[in-house]
Amino acid sequence: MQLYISEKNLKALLDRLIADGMRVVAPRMDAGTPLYGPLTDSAGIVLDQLPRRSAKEAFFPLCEDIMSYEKQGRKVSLTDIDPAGFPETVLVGVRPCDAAAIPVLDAVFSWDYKDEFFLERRRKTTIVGLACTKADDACFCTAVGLSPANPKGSDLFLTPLEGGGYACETFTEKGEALVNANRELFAEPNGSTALPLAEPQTERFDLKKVKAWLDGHFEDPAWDSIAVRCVGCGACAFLCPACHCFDIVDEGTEKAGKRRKNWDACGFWKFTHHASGHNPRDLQPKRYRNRIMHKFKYYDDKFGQTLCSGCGRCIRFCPVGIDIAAIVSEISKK
Amino acid sequence: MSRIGVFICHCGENISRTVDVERVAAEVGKLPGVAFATDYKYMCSDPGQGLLKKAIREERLSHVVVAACSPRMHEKTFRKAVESAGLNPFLCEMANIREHCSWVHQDRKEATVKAIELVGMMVERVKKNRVLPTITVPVTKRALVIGGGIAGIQAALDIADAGYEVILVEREPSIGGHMAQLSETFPTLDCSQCIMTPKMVDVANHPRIRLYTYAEIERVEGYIGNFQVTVRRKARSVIEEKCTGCGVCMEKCPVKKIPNKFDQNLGMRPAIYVPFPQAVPNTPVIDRENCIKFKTGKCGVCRKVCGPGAVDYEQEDRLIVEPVGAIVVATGFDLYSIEEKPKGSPIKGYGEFGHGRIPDVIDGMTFERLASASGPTGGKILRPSDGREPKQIVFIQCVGSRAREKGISYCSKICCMYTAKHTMLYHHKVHDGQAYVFFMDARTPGKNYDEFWRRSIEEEEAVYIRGMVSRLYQKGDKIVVMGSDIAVGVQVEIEADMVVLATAVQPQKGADALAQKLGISYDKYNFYSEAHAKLRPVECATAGIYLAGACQGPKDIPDTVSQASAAAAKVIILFARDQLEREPIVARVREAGCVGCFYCKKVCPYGAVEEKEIRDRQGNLVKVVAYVNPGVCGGCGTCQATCPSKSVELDGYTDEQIVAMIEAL
Amino acid sequence: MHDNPIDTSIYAAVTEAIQGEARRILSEGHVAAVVGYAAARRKGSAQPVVVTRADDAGKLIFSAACVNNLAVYLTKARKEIPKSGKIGIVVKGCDLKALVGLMGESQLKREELYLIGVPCAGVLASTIQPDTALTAGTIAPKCRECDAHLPTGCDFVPARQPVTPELEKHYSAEIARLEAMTPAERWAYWKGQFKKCIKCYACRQVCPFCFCEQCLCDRNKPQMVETTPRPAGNFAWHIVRAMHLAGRCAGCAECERVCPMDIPLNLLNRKMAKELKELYDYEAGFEVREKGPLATYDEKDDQSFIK
Amino acid sequence: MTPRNILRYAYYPGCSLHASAGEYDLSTRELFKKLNIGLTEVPDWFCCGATPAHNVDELLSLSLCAKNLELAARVGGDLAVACAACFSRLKTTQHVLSESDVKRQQVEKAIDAPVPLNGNVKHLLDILARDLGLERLGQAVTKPLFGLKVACYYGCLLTRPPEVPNLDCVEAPTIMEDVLRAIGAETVAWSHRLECCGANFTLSRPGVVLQLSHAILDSAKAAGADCIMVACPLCHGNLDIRQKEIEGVYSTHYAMPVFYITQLVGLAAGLKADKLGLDALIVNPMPLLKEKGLL
Amino acid sequence: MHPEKTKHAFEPKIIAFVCTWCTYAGADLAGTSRMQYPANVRVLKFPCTGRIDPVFILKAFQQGADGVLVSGCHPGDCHYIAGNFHARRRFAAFRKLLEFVGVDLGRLQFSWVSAAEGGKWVEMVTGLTERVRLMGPMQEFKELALEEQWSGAINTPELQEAYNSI
Repeated sequence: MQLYISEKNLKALLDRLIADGMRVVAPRMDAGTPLYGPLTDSAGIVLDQLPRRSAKEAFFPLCEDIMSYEKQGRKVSLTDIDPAGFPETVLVGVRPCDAAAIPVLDAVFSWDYKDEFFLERRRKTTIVGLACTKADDACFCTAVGLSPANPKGSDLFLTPLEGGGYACETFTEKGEALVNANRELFAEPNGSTALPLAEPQTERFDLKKVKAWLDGHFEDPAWDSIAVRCVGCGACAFLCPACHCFDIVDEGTEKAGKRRKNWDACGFWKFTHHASGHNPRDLQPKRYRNRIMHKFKYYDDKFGQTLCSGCGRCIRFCPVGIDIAAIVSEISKK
Repeated sequence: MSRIGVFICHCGENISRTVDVERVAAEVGKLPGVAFATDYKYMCSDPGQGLLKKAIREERLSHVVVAACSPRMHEKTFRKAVESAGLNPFLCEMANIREHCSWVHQDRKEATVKAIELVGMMVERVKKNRVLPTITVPVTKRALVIGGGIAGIQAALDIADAGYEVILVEREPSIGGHMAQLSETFPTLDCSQCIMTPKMVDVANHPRIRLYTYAEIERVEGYIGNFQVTVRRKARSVIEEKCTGCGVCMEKCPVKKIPNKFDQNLGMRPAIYVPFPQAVPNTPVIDRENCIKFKTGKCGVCRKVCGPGAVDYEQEDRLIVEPVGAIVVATGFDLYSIEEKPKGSPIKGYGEFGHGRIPDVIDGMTFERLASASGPTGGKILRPSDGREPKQIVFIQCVGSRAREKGISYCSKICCMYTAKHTMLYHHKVHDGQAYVFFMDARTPGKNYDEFWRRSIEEEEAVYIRGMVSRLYQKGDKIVVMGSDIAVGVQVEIEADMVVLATAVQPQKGADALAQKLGISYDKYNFYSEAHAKLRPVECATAGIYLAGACQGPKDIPDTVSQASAAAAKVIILFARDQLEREPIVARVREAGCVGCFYCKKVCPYGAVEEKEIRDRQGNLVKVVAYVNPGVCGGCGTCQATCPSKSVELDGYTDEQIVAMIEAL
Repeated sequence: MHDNPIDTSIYAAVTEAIQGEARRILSEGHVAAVVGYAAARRKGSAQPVVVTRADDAGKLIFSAACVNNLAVYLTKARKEIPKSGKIGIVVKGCDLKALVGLMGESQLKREELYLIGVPCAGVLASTIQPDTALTAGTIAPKCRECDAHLPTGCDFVPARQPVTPELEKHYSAEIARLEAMTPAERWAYWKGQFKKCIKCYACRQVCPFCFCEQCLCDRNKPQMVETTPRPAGNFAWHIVRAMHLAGRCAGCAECERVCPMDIPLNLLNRKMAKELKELYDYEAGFEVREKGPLATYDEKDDQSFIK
Repeated sequence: MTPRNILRYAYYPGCSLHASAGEYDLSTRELFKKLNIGLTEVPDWFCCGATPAHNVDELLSLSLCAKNLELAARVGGDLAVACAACFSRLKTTQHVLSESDVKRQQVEKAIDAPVPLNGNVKHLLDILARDLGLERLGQAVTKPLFGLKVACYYGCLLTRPPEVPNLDCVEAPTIMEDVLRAIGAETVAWSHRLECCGANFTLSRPGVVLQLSHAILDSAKAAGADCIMVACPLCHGNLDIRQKEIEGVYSTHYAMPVFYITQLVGLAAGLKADKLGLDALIVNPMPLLKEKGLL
Repeated sequence: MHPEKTKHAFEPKIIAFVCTWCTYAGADLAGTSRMQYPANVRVLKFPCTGRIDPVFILKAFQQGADGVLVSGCHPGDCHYIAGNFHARRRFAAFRKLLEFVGVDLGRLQFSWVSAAEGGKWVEMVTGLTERVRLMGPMQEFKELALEEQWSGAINTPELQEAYNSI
């Protein structure tokens, strides 16, 4: 279904959804930083820049409770968190790189263990994607086979048009349902041309060659020179739309507390630190190697997909300028 | 899972009157980990302790909380009881529901709720308590005594007589200190040298005392029972082992006119000298600053005349390391001088007395030397300026002492008595002379002291004028003393021939530097601080270091000797054991986490933190970490609060224990 | 006014000098390695690099994109760079203060370092594209109040004098603005900022003074600080962090630069520095001092806040 | 602070210098001109209240001085004071008001202006010995006072009470002797340098004054002094003007000239007698100065 | 016999961190002297104020304390020579930090209470309790503890209710 929606009507749509009790999540400014978050009205939406954190947190929160406990006398009562309580959500203004990563995550969260916390949110969320008209030299979606107009992962996809408004295309039933319920806000396509799309400057990686090299180079001096500068923070993993490692911690007191699921990052020293004190990934190069391996080899081995959508966040915000695009490009040339 | 036993004490009715103890026991019994909870009339009584021990055995208790009075009262009692029942004493904690609850609140409901919470906190705390083994440290049964005055001599003799070795270190060439300088002593007027010199000889002859004179403390390391003391033996230029003390060198020395400090610079001595004839050891020292040989390279007479060949111009300072288990500090005092003090000094001089520029204004110690039969005048009271006998003499008390505006607020304690003594000595020696004493108060607490003072007035005709002197000035060969007599309310002017100032008692110069070497604390005047003003007056806060004599505060001879013997007794008590036991509330370093920033070392008040190298199996240095010496650690925990990674933990007050209590709130 | 360019023309000569000196000390065997900056793929960008061969000295650069404080690589927490032998390091004046602090905290020895100081007119702010020109508007906030454009006490400093225009001070103004607020307003401000925190610990990992091998906040027995990136745990973390840096932080502002959530972390550090200066007349980073202000005391310290 | 190289002061002469001690004022102005030290007389200054006011009404005495301080602050620079009594009152006011907020508020209300508590109030001695410095003072000497034996008389106010003037050591000051040595004079060691001349009683109980001043003159003479030097018009009044009377009462003879410090320093700096008001002294100094070849 | 106690709508939770040698003993003295003070305070004993980590104060507020009292030996009286001097600096800095992040310092009291000052202990505890009572509960940390990231929030009615009840 191909339609047109004006900017005004898009906002009207969001306000209507909010009024109907739907949770509308979209990029907005949060204490000076563009972040996804629930809107209270359409006015706060920010569509001209890539949010700092990816859209994955709408399905895989950086922190969520999964169980609570309480002791009364000698009795301990446990309460599971029921995912049924998650609210129906429309996720708006998701860039192709963010949206494309979500179906990639489906694979791991519904593999041998079905993660209802992820899956229930997934079921209850409609994703409205948005094509990119701007890119910087950290963007590399095209290098991993995506593009600024790729609707992968979107239920409904918007493309900004010359003269304002958006071309609007539905890709799933959820997308169609959203349109149909608000059909009067949409019009037939008016024949305007799309705004020029962004042109990320990196060349396309030969992902087969990359994987082939990774297959044979678990041990390689290159890792040292790549990651000697890595300081071991979690910025890359936490900003990444596809990284999905988490840690489960119990927090609270002797009397009551919560079991919580938090984002984790393979760059952290503690990530593979054993109780014995031994750490198989004792230095940063081994940890960084895991990041590359996981994205371009292990995930491919297991699910046939690449765990990177080229959003460039890890490049922009690496404290020490580690550039995954440069590294993978280098590997692909080996 | 812990099996905690909780025992709630009624304390007769002291607790149960305000706190519903049964309810506390019932509520606390429900807490996770509590296996047994009960209340009892008097937990500290024999049956109460019996109940505790029985429950530990029968209920197989792992930890114990006693909710009763303040732990300051009975923690030791209950820990002992717990220990006798086979548990580690540090698995027992007390909740204070008396001083902190039942006695300070009246509302029964509120007090009961509070008591339940207080006990709950201790239950959570005790769960995190660990078994702490008692710490033992070996004891080196040798003592160091610093200072060879009467205090040091007494302490050294007492310790040595008890059978332990003593190292006695004295800065001057001879032991004897100030007491050796005195003429006669109050309140008996017996000759100081007569009672002092035998003790000095005892020291010299004692098989267990090793005497280092002309020596100073260079460095002190270690801790109670295990000190390593480095002593600097200054170059004497005379080999003690060879010298027979014949004195020929002193006779032949061409330099004769060096003011002798022992005689308050009134008498003269040669460049090679013993400070006074009865010196111990009777071995001369070459004063290198005044010796022609050292100044010009010519001379060398003393070496030529020395039969045994004891003179050694090449001798150098020697550093000797002595292991000791205890240290007695007996560095004594010095007299305040009225000279102009450097700008910015908290202690001021006396411009109104001419800053000490009038030659016949002398201090008490100089008067002692004048009065001493072995002194520079052979016991005659003569003016330093012209050698005439003073017919009018004025004594001024409290010069510097009790004078806040001069920077010293304390009473020097001995001046009232020695001034009374001086008036008597003066009257005995100058029959037609008149002594005046300006005084603020006469402080004479001591056996036979007031009688002595009264005698100086009633029998020896000293005129006591209550009031201070405002100014002194030289007028011709007289000294005009302007003062006030506040008893009569008139101004007084006396034209005196000599003025004697009872100047304040101060710690020895360099007392602060020595304290820093020893790691002991001192007050703003540099007097050393005792651990407790009343109950631990001879101990320092630093374990294993004891104080004797005027280095701790002004003292007369009897007090000094008493304290010296007390310090010796403390040392002997310490040496009576082969090992020291101490409460294991000490800090421990978790080496895995320590990065060696040594913040702990920087803040440790005890100097207990050392640097320790961690090496791998090949011997390569992995890192340098902190190590807390359990013998030295005082257990304050400042290190832990300061450590950024909490890699040092104070046993008994670990983060886990404290957080458990906070979380129990 | 914000477009006023800042003269970075000396950086080319500085680059050349760094290369020459690095080549010399590597080839003469003075040092085992030189930690410096090298150009990276993105236009105008730079990243830390470790050069061990004299032939590679040509890789070293200095530009307005050389934002990192390389001192972090010399701490014991960073085991990636072997600490055997003498190490050369390229330092800006601000970075040098951190090295000075680390020496005072027994983490580094001066004699094991070869310091190549950089005359610096300023570097770019964190959110600015690396190829942007340095102007009054794009300069990093810390550079606005820099008092160490020319590092002192280095083994080598290229003889160039940076031109440094007077800029409006950022942190002092921000501190004053916050101090003028009510406690409730300040709380709301910091809550808004800390709420964003994702506990990526980039702030900790780049901080030269967070050299603990095991951070207090990583411990769970007891858990002193909630590790979860919820507002409560975030608040606690940032308070503990600021407290641990009080009296040590000399303001390299790396924490703030790397924060992907734009939390003004250096503001806390500067506030603490200001307070310690007022209370104890202490400023970090100027000389190697054995004891920082919180590792020592004076009997006459202010205690007006204690009853 | 006045910069060290260019010395400029606000100048508070005080009542005496405009009356009985005109020669002190004259010699001060001439000397400072000679030494290139700027003096700007405080416009509208009035009496500091010494010596009776502070014994009668504390608030009044503080307010008088506070107002003068406030007037002086408008001129700017440190305040130069010649009279020891004015100096003492002005310094005491600063001290008292900085110690007590209550009194400060009362005084500020009374004079309707803030009191400048931090402004430096300096006695001429301080300016000569420290601000100008003994070295530069020495360089300004063209006619050293060789052979003149002077008894330096401080009186009671220049150094007392201990916490207020901070001019020199309370009990054993040397600043006057330092200045005199710098200009070549000899100083004698004597006992009554710091005794009171009795100025407070000069009108009410002249007998006391005679007794005290007699002791001072006696002591100076016994110490072998040719003359006395003072830095206070009140002391001068008692020692110089009353000298004849004392000689009469105590049947003795001194003929001991009493100079102001500025007169002696001015003499050494080459100023003529008429510029120093030497003729205004009651005990004629000319025979002495002629004898020593200083004219 | 016992005077009727005023009932208050809000009873603050006060935590006191005290050293064992001076303030704990001072509090004991208040007890042996049968002085009276509000029952809101819970005392945690430390060997020395030097052992008191600022994190404990933070933790206390996070665990629901409405006011915190830190008290030790007077300067110069420290049983451990200098622990309280170190603590004094540490807390001078820490309170400035808390103030800067918006904690009202009225809730945090530091004092020196010696073993002889039972009366002063009572004064400190009573003063802080009354002051905090007027200030009301320490909402800031309590709210913070309940706040979730938006993405982790759930809206089951039961949980909402449970949260509201806390």
